[in-house]
Amino acid sequence: QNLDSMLHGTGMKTDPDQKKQEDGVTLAPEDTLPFLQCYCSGHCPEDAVNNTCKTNGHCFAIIEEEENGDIIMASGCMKYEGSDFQCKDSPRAQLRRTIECCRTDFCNQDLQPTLPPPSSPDGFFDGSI
Amino acid sequence: TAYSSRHGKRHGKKARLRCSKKALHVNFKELGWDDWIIAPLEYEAHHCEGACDFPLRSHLEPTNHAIIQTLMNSMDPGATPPSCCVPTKLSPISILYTDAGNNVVYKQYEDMVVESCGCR
Amino acid sequence: TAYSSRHGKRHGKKARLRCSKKALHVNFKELGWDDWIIAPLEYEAHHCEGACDFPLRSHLEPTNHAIIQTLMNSMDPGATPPSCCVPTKLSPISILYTDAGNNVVYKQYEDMVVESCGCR
Repeated sequence: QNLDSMLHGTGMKTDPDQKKQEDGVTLAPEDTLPFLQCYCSGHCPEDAVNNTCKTNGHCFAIIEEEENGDIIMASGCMKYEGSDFQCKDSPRAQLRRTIECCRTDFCNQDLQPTLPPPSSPDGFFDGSI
Repeated sequence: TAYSSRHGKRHGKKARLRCSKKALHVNFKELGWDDWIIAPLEYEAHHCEGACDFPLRSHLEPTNHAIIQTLMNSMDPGATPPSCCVPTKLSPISILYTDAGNNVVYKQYEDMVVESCGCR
Repeated sequence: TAYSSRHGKRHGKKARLRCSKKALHVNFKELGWDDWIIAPLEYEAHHCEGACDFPLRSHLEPTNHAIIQTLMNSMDPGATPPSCCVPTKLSPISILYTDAGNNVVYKQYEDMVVESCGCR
């Protein structure tokens, strides 16, 4: 068996996203936005220093309930593309969570999202806390 | 309910492995290719592993589709799988080997080493 | 040993799901987004699912890294995960929505629909 027959010798395939960015053909305006610095915890980029990450999008903070009932808080950076969807989140997620987004340096350090009340068995929020 | 500190750490409990770059040491000799590969006989390829949870952080460079799929998975994990942790940036290595005609060839193979991982 | 016929069909046994494009119907109303999205209120996004087995077929457009990882997984499945079935080609859709300033906006969202899947 020969690696050559299996592998591709020339760089025909590049990561379509990377090619797109390098060519700048579909460089969206948001890609030129100044970079925002955010506080990050829970899952920071490997090269993060002093719990700080950078993004062209938003800072966020999230509080969420895990399957075992633990309540987790985390914060970090969210890309501009798709932030419409992630910052709005979906109220229909199975596990309770609340995410809040903001767009000034380290603004997520002051965010204090709170969990929605537990939904009663028939799916409607049970107002009592 | 156990609250974890703002830093997302669970006291005494193993934090869930989130999508990130891990080691993958490739040994061409162990693959049985030392009969045609001269050098290198091993290299660090890395690989990507871990959960793609909501919200997908910016360093994971999610596509809009990955974000939508992650939200659909949050709504009904049984119906929609989560997005997957895969290489988003790769780099080449060059290999010296003997080809079928017994010539010694030095060739650059693209996309052999993971530089960064993301959710797609 | 049970031999399967050359056409890869296993008699009476469910064929293993190989990496391919599957349905994923996204309903923005069910996501709770009909308070800001005007149209469309649903669309077919598709998603990628299935095994990335050796040998990785050409239509799955594997990178060299995915090929090497697949070989390492064949050698020791416990040590190395297989490569993952993910979108390799995506297309946009346009959405009409009301923004935070209550303006009606028509915007093209990139990478919303899976066109093809592959192993990475």
